[in-house]
Amino acid sequence: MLLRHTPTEVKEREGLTINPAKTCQPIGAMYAALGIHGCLPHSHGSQGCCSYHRSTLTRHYKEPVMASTSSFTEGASVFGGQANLLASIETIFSVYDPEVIAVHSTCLSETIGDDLQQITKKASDDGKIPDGKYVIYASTPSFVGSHITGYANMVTGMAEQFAVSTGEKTEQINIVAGWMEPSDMREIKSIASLMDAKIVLFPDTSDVLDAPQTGKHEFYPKGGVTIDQLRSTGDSKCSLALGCVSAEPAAIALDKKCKVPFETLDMPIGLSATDRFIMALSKAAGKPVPASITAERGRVVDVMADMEQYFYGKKVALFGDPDQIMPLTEFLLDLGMRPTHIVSGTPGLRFEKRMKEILERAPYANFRNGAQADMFLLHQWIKNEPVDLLIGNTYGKYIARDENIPFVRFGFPILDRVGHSYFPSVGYSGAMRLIEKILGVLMDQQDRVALEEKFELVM
Amino acid sequence: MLLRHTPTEVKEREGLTINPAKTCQPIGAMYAALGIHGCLPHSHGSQGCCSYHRSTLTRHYKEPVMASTSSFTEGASVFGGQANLLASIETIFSVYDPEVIAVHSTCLSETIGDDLQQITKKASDDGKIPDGKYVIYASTPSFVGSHITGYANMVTGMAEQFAVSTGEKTEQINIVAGWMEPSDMREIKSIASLMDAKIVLFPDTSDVLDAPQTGKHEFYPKGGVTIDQLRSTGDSKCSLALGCVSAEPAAIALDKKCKVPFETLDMPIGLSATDRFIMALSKAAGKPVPASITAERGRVVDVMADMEQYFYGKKVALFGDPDQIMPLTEFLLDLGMRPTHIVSGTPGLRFEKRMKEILERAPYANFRNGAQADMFLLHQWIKNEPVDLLIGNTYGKYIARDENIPFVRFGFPILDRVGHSYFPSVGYSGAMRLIEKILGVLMDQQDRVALEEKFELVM
Amino acid sequence: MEAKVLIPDPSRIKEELINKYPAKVAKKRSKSIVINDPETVPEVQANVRTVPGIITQRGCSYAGCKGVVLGPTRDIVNIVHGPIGCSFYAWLTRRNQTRPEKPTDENYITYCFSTDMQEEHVVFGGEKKLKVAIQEAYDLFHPKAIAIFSTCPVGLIGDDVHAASREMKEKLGDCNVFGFSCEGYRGVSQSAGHHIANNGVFKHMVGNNNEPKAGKFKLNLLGEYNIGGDAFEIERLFEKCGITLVASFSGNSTVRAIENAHMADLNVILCHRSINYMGDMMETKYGIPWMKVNFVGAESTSKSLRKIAEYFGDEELKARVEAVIAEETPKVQAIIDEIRPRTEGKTAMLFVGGSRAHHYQDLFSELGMTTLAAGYEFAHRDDYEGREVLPKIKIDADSKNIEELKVSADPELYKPRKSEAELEELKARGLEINGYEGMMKQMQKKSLVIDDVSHYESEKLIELYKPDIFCAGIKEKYVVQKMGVPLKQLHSYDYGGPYTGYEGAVNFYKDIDRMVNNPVWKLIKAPWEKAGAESLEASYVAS
Amino acid sequence: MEAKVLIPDPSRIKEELINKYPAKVAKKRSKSIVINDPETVPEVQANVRTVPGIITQRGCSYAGCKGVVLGPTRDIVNIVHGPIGCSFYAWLTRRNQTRPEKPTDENYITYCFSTDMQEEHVVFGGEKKLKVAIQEAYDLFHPKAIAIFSTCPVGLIGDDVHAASREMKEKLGDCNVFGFSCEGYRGVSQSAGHHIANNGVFKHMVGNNNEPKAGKFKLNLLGEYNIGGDAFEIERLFEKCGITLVASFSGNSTVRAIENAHMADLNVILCHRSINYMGDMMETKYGIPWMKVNFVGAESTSKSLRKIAEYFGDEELKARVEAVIAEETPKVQAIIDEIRPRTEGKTAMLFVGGSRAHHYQDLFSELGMTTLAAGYEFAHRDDYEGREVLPKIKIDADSKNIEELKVSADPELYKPRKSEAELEELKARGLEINGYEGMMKQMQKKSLVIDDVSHYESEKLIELYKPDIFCAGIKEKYVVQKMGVPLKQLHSYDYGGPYTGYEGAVNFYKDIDRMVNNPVWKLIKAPWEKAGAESLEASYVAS
Repeated sequence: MLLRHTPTEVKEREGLTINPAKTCQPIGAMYAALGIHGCLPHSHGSQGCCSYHRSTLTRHYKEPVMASTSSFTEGASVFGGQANLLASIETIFSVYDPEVIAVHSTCLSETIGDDLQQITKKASDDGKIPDGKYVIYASTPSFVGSHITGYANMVTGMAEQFAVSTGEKTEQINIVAGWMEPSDMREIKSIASLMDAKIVLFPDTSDVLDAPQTGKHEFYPKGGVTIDQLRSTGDSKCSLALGCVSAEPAAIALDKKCKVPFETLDMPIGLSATDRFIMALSKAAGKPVPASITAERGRVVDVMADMEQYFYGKKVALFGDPDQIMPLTEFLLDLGMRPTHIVSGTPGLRFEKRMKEILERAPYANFRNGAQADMFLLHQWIKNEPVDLLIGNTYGKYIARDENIPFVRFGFPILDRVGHSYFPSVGYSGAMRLIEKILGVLMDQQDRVALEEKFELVM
Repeated sequence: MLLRHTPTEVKEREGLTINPAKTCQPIGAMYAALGIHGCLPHSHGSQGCCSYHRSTLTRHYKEPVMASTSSFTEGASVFGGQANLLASIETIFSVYDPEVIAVHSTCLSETIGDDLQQITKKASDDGKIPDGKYVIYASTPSFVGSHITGYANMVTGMAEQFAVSTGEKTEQINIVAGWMEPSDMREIKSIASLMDAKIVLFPDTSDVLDAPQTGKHEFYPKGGVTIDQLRSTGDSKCSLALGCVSAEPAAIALDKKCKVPFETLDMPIGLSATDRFIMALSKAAGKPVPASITAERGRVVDVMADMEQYFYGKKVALFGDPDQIMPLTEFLLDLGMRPTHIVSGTPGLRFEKRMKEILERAPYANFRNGAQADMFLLHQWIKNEPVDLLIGNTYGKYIARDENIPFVRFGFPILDRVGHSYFPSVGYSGAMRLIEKILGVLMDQQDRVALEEKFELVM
Repeated sequence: MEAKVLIPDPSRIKEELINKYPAKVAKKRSKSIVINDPETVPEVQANVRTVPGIITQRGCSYAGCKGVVLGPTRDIVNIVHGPIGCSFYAWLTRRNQTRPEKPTDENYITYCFSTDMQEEHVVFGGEKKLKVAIQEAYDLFHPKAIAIFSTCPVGLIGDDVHAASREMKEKLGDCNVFGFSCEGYRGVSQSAGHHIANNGVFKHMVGNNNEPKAGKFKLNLLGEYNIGGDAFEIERLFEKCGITLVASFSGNSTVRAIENAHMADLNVILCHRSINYMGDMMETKYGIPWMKVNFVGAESTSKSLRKIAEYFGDEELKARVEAVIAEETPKVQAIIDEIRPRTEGKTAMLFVGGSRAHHYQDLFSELGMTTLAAGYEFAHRDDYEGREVLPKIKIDADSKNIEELKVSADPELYKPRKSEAELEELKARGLEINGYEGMMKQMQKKSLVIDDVSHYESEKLIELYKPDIFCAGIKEKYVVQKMGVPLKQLHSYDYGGPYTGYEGAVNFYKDIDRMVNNPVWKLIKAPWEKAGAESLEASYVAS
Repeated sequence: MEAKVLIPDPSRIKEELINKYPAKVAKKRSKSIVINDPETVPEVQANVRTVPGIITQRGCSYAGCKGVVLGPTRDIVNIVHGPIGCSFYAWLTRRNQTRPEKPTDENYITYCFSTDMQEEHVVFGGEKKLKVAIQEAYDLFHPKAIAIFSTCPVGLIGDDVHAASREMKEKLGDCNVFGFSCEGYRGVSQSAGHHIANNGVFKHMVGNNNEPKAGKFKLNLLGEYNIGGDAFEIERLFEKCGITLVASFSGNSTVRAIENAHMADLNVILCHRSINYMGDMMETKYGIPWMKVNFVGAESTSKSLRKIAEYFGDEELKARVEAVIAEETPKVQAIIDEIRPRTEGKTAMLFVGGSRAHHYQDLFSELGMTTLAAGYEFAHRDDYEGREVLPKIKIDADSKNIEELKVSADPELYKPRKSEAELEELKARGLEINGYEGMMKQMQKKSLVIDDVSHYESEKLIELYKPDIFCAGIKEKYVVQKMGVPLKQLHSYDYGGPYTGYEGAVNFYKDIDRMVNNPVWKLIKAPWEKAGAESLEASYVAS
């Protein structure tokens, strides 16, 4: 047993988090910043943060993840990090020549009270920011929220610091991407294009974190939302925020700053959430839903109907990030499954409220988020009420192996398989992929444990 | 052991085929015919053939497979099937109202010597074929070749019986689809559209055998190549035949009948075969390869490079149909794998010759096709030299379980999983999917058999 | 049985079903579409040719012979003589489960054997290849029995599989080799193949093993093919009751068991259509009476167990059967009580097989569901109307071609298990010995009975009746589901089961509950396709 | 060592590496980029701050302390005191394998423990939460030891983890609780964390267990973290040779073993950088000499085993070591003979860690490959230039902040294992006792030595040298591979290994062969991107 010390009996903890279902803000900010074209994320803290975040993102994407650090030492920690950040800005523009540096803070710089707004203003005043180049920032203290919070904060920073309202509204629709894969962002754009909806998607890590092998390392790959696009978001007719936790704050910021009205939607994972997204996009764009999208939806429902017996009543444990867990839970219910145990380390009332709505269809479900809502607790719940399927990031493999549970990797980070960054989980195509994956592991398990006389050819 | 009686020692057989790696012609003809819009395939034989073919296709696609039968009884078998076919044509047009009936023969009607050309001519002469409606036919004796032969024969029939040369060549390129999935055909069309190449693809089972759930059964779903399109193939500037076994005969027929020059390519499965297809299509269309295709290719190579260690040197056993096996073998070699045992029940010199070329890079490989090249032999080979991976249709699961070999379902029929008809195996997207699938099963196996201290988080 | 739902006027519906057909076809079909009256039991045209061109559910004689009857027995090497397809399609697709006693016991159920006939054999004859194949199979496996199945070309080119089998049987010495002339064109459906199979099994196997079988209450299970493990559940109940199963025809069975079948004292028949020949022949030759039973449905199971106990007339057995019923039924009732509120009043249609369309009505009835229409794929009139109609059935050309074995009492082995008087007494007590009353007497008035339903008729029926569930086979499954109606496969059970006995009943209840109440059926329409979908123009209010 | 490949003019290259930097940065970096001369060994600026904004490979003190040194020991509950991230990122990512003797033995290596510090704790202090966490960990697991690791905010807000640990140790009674002030900002890299970890382990663990250890030749393995199972292979060889491993620091190790380490008679150091402090302190306190060894590379392994035997001076041991070498090396040679023709003449670069960039050069050399450039991520000058340079190293502000333990001979346990004379004799016989000659003396002339290489410099180096393989870590892996050059991870081994000893050498040879000769590198360019791709217009000839 890989997790041999996890007892079945659940005791409330207050001090200790074990096997967390979250990580810290800055990595989210770094990921979001990579979704701006020509951007170098910068970690204002000690070297370790940057190194850890780059490593984790690299393992998940198997792609270059470029980011710099203020390389705090003890001196900087005592006297403040301004000098380090100013020096960083200078070095970065001369050596790496980005369009924009996206600075995020860390628990270190937050604890000592560095004011990023003031420092970047000083950098600008001191002429350290070349003409036509930008430094944006987000405050992302590791001791608040989770990696999802950091993502939301950096995306909000993009909106706040770039969006400009010229007073002339355009036909453009902002789509604020919640934390999703490059493949998902590509799919969102593809759906909008099919619908002939003029959108700007931000951030956008497609063609950044799924760059082709060309024999050349493109320091700034072709993808990412451009600064011009970000500026134009202030004139857009509306925003659709895909995720009430990771995307909505940026939409609110745009509304506040530039009076861009917004609608918040669940991330379009699974059938119903995608339905709502398609409807909302169609309405926002004033364009009918094209037949090809309706047909794609119909193919998903077709498989759901044809394979319903394999889903129905199966108990599922899942863990991960709010904007993914919410629509996924709903999708499991649409599939006739029983989402039985759910944890997410990310705190938040908005999240809790929405989960409560969704779980009205699953009054039996255990759900907890925030403090001590960790994988240790999830594992204990599973020991108390076994499940047929586990869904979550790579760390779930330890529970899956110990408890012999079919396991679908979903969420962040996925460190031991490829595919997530290339094949979308959002939209109807993503729903089909989820169906294939879930069916695959359930059927593999059936094939594995079947008695010889019960081994099925046709399924 | 599910196949407990299979001995390790290989003895040559001459009379008995055990666990075949092929089936018979008519099912291929039925499948091909479903790729014409508004077509009802008709099986000229006893009811069992039609029932078996519909059942097998239905299990593979989990979709309606409509086809009719001449319902031979003993009388018809003795006195000839003309009356049955004439009656069928009459009934079909009045009850099912197709645009075209595509008749294929069976071992029964072939043995008694029914002449489909003559009978359909008689039906026409007798006024049993309504105006603007068609009856086409293909001779598909079950005792010659395999299901692949039947497919090729029906596709050839389409070309021969529909194509018209007006004398004015168009910019259109014919793409003759070898036996592939609806998802694959969709992908071929999508590639051509990206390249702005004007093509007609035939047959085309997309939007036929992957129809959406709409609450209504469309007897003739929206997809399929139209008769007008088929007629127009005679004026096309060239044909690209995707598969020297299942597609080339139709291209040859077009060349013969309408002087449409052709090029035969491997089915675009895997990197190198897709490269050649893209090059050939680009040249034929006179259009450059768009950057998006180059980038998609680059993403495939990227994953191949990043994950090379998991492929390299792994031994693979595979079985299936020639036009899929050939490029797949080449792809395995490109991945650094060792295609070790290969069988296909389909005979043919063209196939053997091309395999010989491909296997120059794998002089160690066991390959056999045609008579007694069955899964029993493959299993025996595996017992003699174990492999790390098995690729083939659903029937491979018995070997996979007995020998504990990771198993990727590929080919026809796949009776126990979904996905093949929705996600392509062709093109770069298909290559990515194959990579994900192969890696997935290899890594699952690694995770399963790893000692606890060797259980990897990152892979 | 009382109508739970209002059934539409069936005569109008019948009209709709046939009015698109050419006149000749309509006339023919109208005889196979009957409005039921359980009192009068109208005649149903059955076991006649399907109209060419009609999309039918039916298969062929080979399918009935090899696929249905011979396939399930685990230790026969079944070689299909013909082109590859026939053997390929029958390879493991029928879910005949089998459980050898020891892991090393013979079990060829996972294998597919074919002579893979090529053009040269069609031209020059395939007997030689067949004999080589038999020899190779023998050399590889040394099986107890090898059976040869003829596919369409075999009969036409004149290969004599029987002669070849005899020759090889002689040559091999310790292996029973026998052939079947079950070419696909024989008869009008699988039914011909059943008959041919019964004849062959009776001729070549039954009676070969005279070893006495221990046990007080010995019977054979006829027409139970152990699809989805059905036979396992019946075996479980027999064992609990102290009933000895001599041979099963042919699910989870062996050559030795079938050869020993004549040592039983009763044949119970499940699938009347496929195996009643065997019951009759064994009665004639060995004096073993047969009884129709039904282990599909909890009530039917109890009834069938009681009938068996009644037949043997042993008080201890009767008591044990009652104890088993008392033990098993409360669990079933608990599930029914939970599920029935969700299924009550719903409707079903069954068009499948040769017995299942009848048996499964019991399960639906237990769920409070009404059968609106039903019919068989390959049945004869007796399956609809009851065996009393047998003398009235006209033998047509297609039936005449199927051999009718001349069976007479075995000079040594014939031993009537019950005297004429005993049989009369049993009948008087309600035991239908050697009889079957058919489906229609148990179906409600005005329900539709349709033989060999066509695809067109199925679609129309669904359109007109909107049933909550439709039962048929794999070819119909996705067609019907496209219409938003769940289809339960009653050949393969949708890869579920078992559905026999008490455990099977529970499985079935749960499956039907799941199917008719699945959330997916409410998701078919996209929101933008629904009436009242909001207008496209959204209005946003800035905060 | 002779140059196998022509090395480009390094001075021009050095120029290229720094000419894009701002002047101050260029000046600083130029001191860390050195053209090697193994004879004169030029000075390398090392262990200095990374320029802010530079993309560096380096991590932090916490990573060195918790991640590298303490992480691998299986039965310590390592609680990270701070926000969640630090603990999350160090969770299982270093592949420190461990194999408990019994399946029920303590093993927390798969767990991640954190106090998950929130804003309120940053504002009001986190000691209370820490103590609750320690109590909860104790209640759940009853471990032998709990270690506390401070992350950045902890020092700044003034939480005293040492006081909290002492208090809880006292309270719990049977659990050793101790803390580390390894905040991420301490020092300039992981190196600070190693030192802090060594101090803590020495203070709180070593010497706690005076149980005598059986065995004639007892040693500790210092600086072997069992990544990919490296320690398993060394353990295998020790066992074969009859050498007793008292404690491993810290791969595949336990609390009890480390507490017992002072009972050994020799410390062998693998990773000089991370653990040499421990060697020195144990020598001073207990009189145990240390020796640098290297088990990476087949020849180095043989040499290291011989050195150990030489140290103990026992003829039987020497003979056994020779026998093991004689048994192991032919298998290795056979593989080398097969592979070397495919790797001979190829080139490598290594920029990684604090010892690996040195050790792995031996393996490349065995493959006939030349190291063009190498450098460490967090080393000090002695790792480059040899320990003789130690007195000359200036202590800067960053180093001064790391506690230097005052160690003196233990009044009871100090026992010099070798007399001064014996040590001198061993040195005279070539055993470098308490010494390490560094990397540069073993690298060829004109090769480049670069400390703390930056991303920019790496890319330039690849551009200019086009090496056949590049060795670094995960952050560099895909960057370098995007350039069409395979990158071998020498932290995680690309999830392969072990690479120590003889079996490890074979693993490495095969992996490098696979990487440099993989067909994929030839597939990078699409056919239409290749020079001479045919023109777009095709011409077809009708048949």
